[in-house]
Amino acid sequence: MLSELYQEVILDHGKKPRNFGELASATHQAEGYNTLCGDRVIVQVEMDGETVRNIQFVGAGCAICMASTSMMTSFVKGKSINEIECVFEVFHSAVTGGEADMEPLGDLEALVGVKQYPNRIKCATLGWHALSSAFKSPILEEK
Amino acid sequence: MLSELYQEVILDHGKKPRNFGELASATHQAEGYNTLCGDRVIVQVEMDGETVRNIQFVGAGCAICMASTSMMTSFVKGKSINEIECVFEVFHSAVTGGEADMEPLGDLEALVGVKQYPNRIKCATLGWHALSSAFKSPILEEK
Amino acid sequence: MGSKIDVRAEFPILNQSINGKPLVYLDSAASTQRPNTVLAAMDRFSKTSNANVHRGVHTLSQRATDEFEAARVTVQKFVGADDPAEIIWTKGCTESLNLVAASWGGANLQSGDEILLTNMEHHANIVPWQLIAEKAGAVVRPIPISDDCVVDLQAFRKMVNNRTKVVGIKHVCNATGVVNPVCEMAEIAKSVGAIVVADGAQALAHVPVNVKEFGVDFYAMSSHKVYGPMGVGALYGRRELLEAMPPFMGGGDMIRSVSFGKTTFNEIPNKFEPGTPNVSGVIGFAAALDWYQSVGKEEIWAYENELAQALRNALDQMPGVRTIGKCENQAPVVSFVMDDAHPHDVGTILDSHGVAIRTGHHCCMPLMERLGIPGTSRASFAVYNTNQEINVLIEALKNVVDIFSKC
Amino acid sequence: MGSKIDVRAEFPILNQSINGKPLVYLDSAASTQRPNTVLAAMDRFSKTSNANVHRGVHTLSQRATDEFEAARVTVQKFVGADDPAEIIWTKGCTESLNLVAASWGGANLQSGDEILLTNMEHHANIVPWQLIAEKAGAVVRPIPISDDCVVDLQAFRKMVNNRTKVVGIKHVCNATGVVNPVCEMAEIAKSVGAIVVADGAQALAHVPVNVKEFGVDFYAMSSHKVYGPMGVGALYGRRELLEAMPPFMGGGDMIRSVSFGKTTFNEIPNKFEPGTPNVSGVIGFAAALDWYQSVGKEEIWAYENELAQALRNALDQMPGVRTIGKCENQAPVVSFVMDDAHPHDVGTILDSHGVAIRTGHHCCMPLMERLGIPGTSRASFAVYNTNQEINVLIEALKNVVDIFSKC
Ligand SMILES: Cc1ncc(COP(=O)(O)O)c(C=O)c1O
Ligand SMILES: Cc1ncc(COP(=O)(O)O)c(C=O)c1O
Repeated sequence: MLSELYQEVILDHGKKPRNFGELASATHQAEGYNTLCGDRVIVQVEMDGETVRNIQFVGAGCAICMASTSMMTSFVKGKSINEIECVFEVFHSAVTGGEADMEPLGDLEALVGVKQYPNRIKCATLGWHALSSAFKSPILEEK
Repeated sequence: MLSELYQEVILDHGKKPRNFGELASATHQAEGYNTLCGDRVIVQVEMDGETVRNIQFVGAGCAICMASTSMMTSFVKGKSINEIECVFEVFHSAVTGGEADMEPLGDLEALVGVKQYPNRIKCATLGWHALSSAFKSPILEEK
Repeated sequence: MGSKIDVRAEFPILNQSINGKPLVYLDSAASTQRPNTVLAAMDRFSKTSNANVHRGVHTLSQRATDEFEAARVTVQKFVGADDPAEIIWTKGCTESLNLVAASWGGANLQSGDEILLTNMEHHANIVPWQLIAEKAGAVVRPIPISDDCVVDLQAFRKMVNNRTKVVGIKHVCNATGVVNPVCEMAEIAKSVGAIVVADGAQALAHVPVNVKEFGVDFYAMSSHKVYGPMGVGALYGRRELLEAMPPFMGGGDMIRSVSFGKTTFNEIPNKFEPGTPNVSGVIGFAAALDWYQSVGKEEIWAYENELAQALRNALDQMPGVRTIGKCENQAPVVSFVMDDAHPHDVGTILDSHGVAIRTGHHCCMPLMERLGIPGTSRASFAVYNTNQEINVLIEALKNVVDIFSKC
Repeated sequence: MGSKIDVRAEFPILNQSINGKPLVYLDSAASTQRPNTVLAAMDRFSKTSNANVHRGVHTLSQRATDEFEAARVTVQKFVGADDPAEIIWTKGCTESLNLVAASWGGANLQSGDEILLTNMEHHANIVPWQLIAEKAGAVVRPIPISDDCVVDLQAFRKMVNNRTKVVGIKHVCNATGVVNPVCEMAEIAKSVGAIVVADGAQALAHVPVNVKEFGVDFYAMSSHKVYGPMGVGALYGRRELLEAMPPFMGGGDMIRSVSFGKTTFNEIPNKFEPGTPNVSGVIGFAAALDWYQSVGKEEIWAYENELAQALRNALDQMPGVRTIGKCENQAPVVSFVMDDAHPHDVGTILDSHGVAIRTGHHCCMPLMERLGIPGTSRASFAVYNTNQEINVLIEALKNVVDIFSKC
């Protein structure tokens, strides 16, 4: 069970998160914060219309949170908001133990082991929630 | 047991309290109030030096409170503060179930049955407490 | 008696003698007893799942958190709220009402504002308002009632105006069993934009409760008045209002982040629940509501109301006895005064017969003053009472009359 | 191990498997478990004497009141207070601290006044002060600490001045086990006339407590941290201060008389205890203190300190592990960080081995910020832990290292 949670791909993303660091060209951003364990990520996106042209994140948290956010950033690049939200729905359902067709998840499927750890689900979805709210939070230019 | 508490002399004093009503010549007064059951008596005393020349009371309460205060007023009239406080000490000890020589109590002994009713002890001592504090509360003349 | 419910075996405490007589417990309005199911639920929790909630990553803590949040849903559904986040755990009805007065009142009351409270309110729904009114310069005014302890709706209608900010209503009167017209009163209050704070302490166990249908903004509850443990209660609050309110107390679990420079608060319900909650109490509270519903609310009400009505009828036959408070569908609380005997003496004499009632002002001094009495004797019913117990009570009251007619 | 105490059989909850492994409960600083004696005392009360207190004239109510007040004397003696009226029942340490901040602070703090709190305080002794400071225009300032989480007394001495009105001290640090020099700090505070508010949450179970010897004005406690039930706690307050303070909450039993015109308040402790208290909780709290003293406080401390020291020694041997906080006679709380693993992951992996620890900021965000860490993993001990459990923990930590060294 533990080995399902801490798979190598997860440990790898956790330790060396992809797309990590500030994104200078970001047009949208939002923070995800889990009060209980202190995980905090800020997701920054450069949108091209309805499409994610580029995405990076900063923050700190547990392996699951960092890995999930890292894998998410790799996954969504180049995809449209619609596609992303569909996948998030599937992902959310899968990690909370609901019925889900794993097909569209690709690499993300590695995170599904978290469903056996109810108090870790938030770690796996934090980055996604931040992304969702980033879509609604354009960075206002300073005048 | 109940018949020890509600003796005829108590019922009689309870129904027809002696020395009841305002005392125009009062030099000292104090109120006794039992928050929990609402018993309230105001004891008014006319002192002659260290001696109680006259005493009356007003207020409302249960039979035990009214009887005890009534009997107390009859008892203390003409006595000195010292004598009174000695008797109060004996009375207090008797009604709280302590060792006590009943001798000095006279009629007041009828109230000793209250010791079997812990939640009624305050009823039996309220008037006495009011008297004690009346000794320390001279009525200030209005100028 | 038409109805028949027998749950006495589930209440071990009732099976005892007091002063050599079988206990007749008629003080459920002060606190109900708890059935074995409730005690067992708390015991099970303590022996299998006890841990602090919310904060732990370990299994026990997760279990405790799950049960704790499931209990919130039980209360939410019980009172007909939309959302579990609208249920705040408190230590009881008194804390619930203080929370509203201090937090909502502290943030919203201004000099000259008016707080209208029925003249029959419990001190718990008066004093918190007086405390905050004094700080804010607001005014607390009583809503008149009749000699039967019924709110004068016409007078109330005339009292409300655009300075009226709060209307406080005791849903069911603990001193008289009178049930207040909470829907109508809420409507009148709403017509001037006032918030409605209902005190549900005595309602949960005896009358239908639905906060949405009532149209109230806050509804305060105590577990120990409805077969649950002491030390726990809840406040229903409308989400919109709760969200806008400042915290009542500060501490752990109610914050998003704390620094000496700046602290930001958590969302509801956590914002109002700092510190370690009474987890086993909360679980006992929910178990009590489940038990109560499994016996059958309507069946219980029918049964206990018959008992109360039988007592009222018997008292009406006794010379020198007067019952206090009267309305339709009165809750099973029977308050009375006797011509010759002070309530305190009645209580002592009844106790010597094994009968437990409450005497005094029932924390409703303004009501007692309005009715011109120092206090009452109160027999209050729950599902475990019996018809036979009424007979014992009546016999004991005859003994009171005997004693006080001696002279 | 020199000492040997075996009370595990009295804690049924410990005898269970978690994830297929025997439970190793090392989260007692979050909440201790309760021995059978305590559960039985509450059960006995519920089944024989349950009734509302203070207000009833009947036997059950008198019995409940007697037990309730006897419990107060137990706490009074336990903390070395002069007078049972100086012990106020609350729902826990958090409410105790909020009571002091709101009531004493509300009545006494003025614009420009300073509230000094150690940088290691729990949110429960920070946020209530921030809330009242904002209203009063007072300032909350941290008292510096060292990298070992020890208060810098010299810096503290320099900070106090005639604007210093409150000094807040966590007696024992829940995040590190560090014991603060409460006597010395109280003396420094007194030298400028400030009141001293000590947070005793973690102290009761692990170090000597004597409020008179300490010279503190207030001392806050939680029952559930010392083998008692959740939902109850106490506040010690010096009589003189309590008497002068306004009530914190309003309601029944805390008033002398209520009318819409004027309300006068009761004496202490009643002034601060409106509403129905958690009677069975209070009885459980006292039973827990009695149990704890009957096992032997000194013996317990010696035993659990040996365990904690054994763990600290073992952790010091592990590469990549660093313990947090250090002082003489440290309480049996062991906090640590690991180079490669985040505390949250450590917690999950340990749980899979049946080991319950707590991870995170432990409601001490300013302390974590000061130490430059996001949180720690914390193993905290009580009398029921064993040497064998330390081995299980160490093995589990080796598994953590294994997992995170995979890549
Ligand atoms: C040092 C300290 N202070 C205060 C508290 C708050 O106590 P409670 O949650 O019981 O109110 C705790 C417990 O979390 C603590 O460890
Ligand atoms: C009508 C009413 N309101 C409020 C309260 C206060 O409830 P608690 O004492 O449980 O806080 C009571 C109980 O005494 C009550 O009967």
